Amino acid sequence: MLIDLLRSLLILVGAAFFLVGTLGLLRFPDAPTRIHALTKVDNLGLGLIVLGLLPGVASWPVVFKMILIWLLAIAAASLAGHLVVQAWAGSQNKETSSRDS
Amino acid sequence: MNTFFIYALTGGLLSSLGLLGFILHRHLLRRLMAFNLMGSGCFLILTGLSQSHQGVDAVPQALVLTGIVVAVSATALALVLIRRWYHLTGQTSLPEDVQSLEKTSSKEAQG
Amino acid sequence: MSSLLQELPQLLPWLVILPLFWALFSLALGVLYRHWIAGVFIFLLLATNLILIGQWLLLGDLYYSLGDWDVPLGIQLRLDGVALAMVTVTSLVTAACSLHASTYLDDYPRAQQYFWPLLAFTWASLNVIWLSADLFNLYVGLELLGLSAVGLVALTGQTEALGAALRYLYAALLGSLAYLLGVALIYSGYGQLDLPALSGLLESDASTRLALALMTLGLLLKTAIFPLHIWLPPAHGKALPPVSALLSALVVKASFYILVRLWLEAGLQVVVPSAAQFMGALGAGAVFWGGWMAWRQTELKMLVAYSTVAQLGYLMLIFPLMVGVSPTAAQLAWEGGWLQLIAHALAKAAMFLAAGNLVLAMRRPDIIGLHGVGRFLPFSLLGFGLAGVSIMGLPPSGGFMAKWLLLQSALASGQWWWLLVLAGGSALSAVYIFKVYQQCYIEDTEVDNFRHPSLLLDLSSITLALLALSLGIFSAWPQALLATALSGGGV
Amino acid sequence: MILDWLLAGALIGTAAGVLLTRDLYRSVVLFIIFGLLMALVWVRVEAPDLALAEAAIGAGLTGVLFLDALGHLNPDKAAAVRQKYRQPLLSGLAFLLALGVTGLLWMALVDSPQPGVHLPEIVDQQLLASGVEHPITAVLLSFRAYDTLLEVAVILVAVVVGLALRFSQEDQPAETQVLSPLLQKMLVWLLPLMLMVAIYLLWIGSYRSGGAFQAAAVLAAMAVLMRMSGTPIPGHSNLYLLRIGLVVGLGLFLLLGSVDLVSGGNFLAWPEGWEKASILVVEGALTFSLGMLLFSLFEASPAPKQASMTRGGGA
Repeated sequence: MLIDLLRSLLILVGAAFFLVGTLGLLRFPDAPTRIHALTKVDNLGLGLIVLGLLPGVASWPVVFKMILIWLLAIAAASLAGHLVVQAWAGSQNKETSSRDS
Repeated sequence: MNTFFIYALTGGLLSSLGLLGFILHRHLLRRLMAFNLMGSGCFLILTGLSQSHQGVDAVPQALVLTGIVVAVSATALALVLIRRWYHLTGQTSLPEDVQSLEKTSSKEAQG
Repeated sequence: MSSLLQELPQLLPWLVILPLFWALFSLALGVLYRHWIAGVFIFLLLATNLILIGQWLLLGDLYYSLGDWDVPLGIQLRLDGVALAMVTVTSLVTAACSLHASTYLDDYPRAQQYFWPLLAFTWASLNVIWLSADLFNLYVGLELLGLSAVGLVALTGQTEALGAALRYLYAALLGSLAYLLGVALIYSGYGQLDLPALSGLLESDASTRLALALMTLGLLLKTAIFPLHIWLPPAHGKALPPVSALLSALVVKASFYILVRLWLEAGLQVVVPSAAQFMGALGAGAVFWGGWMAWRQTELKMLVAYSTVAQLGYLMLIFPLMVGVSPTAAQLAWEGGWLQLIAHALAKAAMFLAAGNLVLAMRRPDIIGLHGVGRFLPFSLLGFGLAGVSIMGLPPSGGFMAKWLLLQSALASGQWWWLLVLAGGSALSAVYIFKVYQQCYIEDTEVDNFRHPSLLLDLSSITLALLALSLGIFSAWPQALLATALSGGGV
Repeated sequence: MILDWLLAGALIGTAAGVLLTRDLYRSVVLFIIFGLLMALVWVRVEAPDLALAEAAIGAGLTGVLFLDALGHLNPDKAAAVRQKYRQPLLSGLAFLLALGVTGLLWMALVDSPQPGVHLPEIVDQQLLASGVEHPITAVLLSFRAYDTLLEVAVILVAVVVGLALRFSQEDQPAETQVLSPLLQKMLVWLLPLMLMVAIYLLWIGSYRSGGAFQAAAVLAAMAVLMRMSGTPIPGHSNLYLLRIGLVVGLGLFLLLGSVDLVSGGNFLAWPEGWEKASILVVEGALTFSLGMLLFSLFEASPAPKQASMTRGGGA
């Protein structure tokens, strides 16, 4: 009984983190801050949801798959975030250089 | 009103939305996206409607898998032609659409 | 001899396997042995075709379920009289076009490399459509046909060809999606995709009627019938001559072939005579509009392309002449319609090849450049003329025989107004063909500054034109071939 | 139930967004979101194979193709905004037509008759004889193998036309390199994992949802990543090898399909007792060849006039 309570609590908190992440996406002014909000908070939310789902899973390989999915999600999010900000920075100093000259 | 039927209805709406976009837009990329939307709508009808009658059925799913792959190759072919067309003419829409564009803009200019 | 034919293993799938292998070989080996590969595979395909004709004469309609799975689950290939006629015409026309292309493409080194794989894929998809009786299989065949035809049109890479290819691609994609919507509705309603099995089951309720209407709309768009023909003239006018010959003769007919199978085989209960009359009206519109536009064209190949739009109108007359009429009238219309399709395929291919030779000779696309051709280029003009005889429907040609059958069927079923369409259409086609001839005999250049096309080019167009003429003279045999399709038995 | 209505609403909303937004870049991004939502819808329709395919090919590859095309078209803002719609009369007519089509379709959906033939039962009965446990792979590669054969030919045609147009004009190949050290380092870990996932997808195709097309999409994604990050793809520059690679999938499919035909049997009937092995061999060849085909759909796109879009920042 306690396990179920704990699991639903974890999933709820995870979902709340997703909410906060999207809120950050909407509220923050420019690209880097938005990306920072998104990647950090959503990964944590996903982690909590995965943690919440783990006890309910039957076989061990599926457990490892879930954790692998979480790790991959973190890697993909951080890599994409880095590239987006890099491209944004590239276009930023192009504008500043064109404005200065 | 089982779940499959809901998606069949959405498929119907999607197809006509795609048809609307296909006719309305002049930009070739937008018309291609409208075509893809219409294709997805069509696949939804095929799977949703047949599964709302007989439950989960492998045959329409295999047909839709073939359809998705055919749709992506048609899209890729269209994109190659569009880029080559843009490369040669600098236009992103077909000539007869451009002429009708000048007609409207000239009307706006006079009006 | 007949025992040898009987125990030969079923050759139906070879009609699709051989062109696919041809495409793979020519793609892998590139430009190296392209003529040899083409020669070998065309010979093999013609041989398979001949053996199949023999087998069909003995055994009647051939059925072949692929992978040993019977109909509701697997796909069944079917070869009846009409399919055999279409496969034979495809082999003849494509062989002639390949012969023509082998020398014509010497001026286009870049196009040579990818012309042969695309041609082989087109031939494979045509054979897929003639043989298949499965609705979704026909969809994949139509897509394969559409994409390879667009590839062939865009092969030269010039601006006009690309614009025409884009317009053609968008029309083809919209058409096949409308067709797919119809297939989706029919599969959900009847649970299976096989056409002969469905022909007994279709009753006219809202979803089946809409499915048939959507499929008809899609196929009309792909066959470029009158209001939906806008994409055809530039696509056929701006492509390479062997490509436009192939497109006008066969590719446009494939979707019409499916339309006739749908209407007159599967959907006979669902089809309403007033709908058939509407299809006939579309055909009449195509005949007159195509003829009028062809007459007003200044470029030779555009004139021939608009003549295709006109001639396709005749094919649409099958529907009103066969729905809700006496069996004898329906039989005449059935034979006349298919004969018109075959005669037009042969004659139009010959005309496009000849037009290509003339344009090649006078180095400019428009008709005025033909001045003095009559004296210096008799052979190319002969090809164009012989093909014109069949397009106009003058007595000895296959075109005439087809229009004569349609005429008799119209009289038998009392629908006299189609006579006006037949007569008016022939008159209009005579007008625009003689317009070309009128220019040829105007003499203003004394010296022969034409670039004489090689004999092979003219030979391929003249052989096709002679075939179209012989169709009229020996028309008894193809008529017997076509007649059985209705009764569905051997000779 | 509420989830389905919500998901359907989101799907229609994104689709409308794709068509209505003024900025082309935003509509391409919305199109990719639409693809992902479609993948979710396929999960709700209990079609896991389609969810995989839609996500990998529908949203992934098509999205990449559109973004790549968009990058080369560099739309001039002014034209994109003004000429979005045709004259009011035609758009009004088109709107009416769309409404009519929706009404007709919905009426047909409601009134569609109950089918006489029940294919799902027939598929289950024949499943054992097909040599594969997973029904969709059975339908794709044994009951309706003819469709799959033609479908591979369709992709090959698209690639051939891409190659024909690409080399018909002499222009330099498209360098869309993203030079960033993090990407290179990350790829050292990611690529082997993706290869393993592709092989895993191929293997489970016979008894669970997976199969040649999904595995090929993962392979193509790998190749696109390598292309973007500049790591050399083995045998990429050698056109001859490329052509052989394209041909091997369809060629092996045809060969194995006609083995039984030559020995007097039936075309596309896998040799007796060897069904599972031959299907796996064909799927393997298809995965390799399709991966290359899907990648060359991306690669074969003609190059832009000026230098390409993403030049990495001062990394």
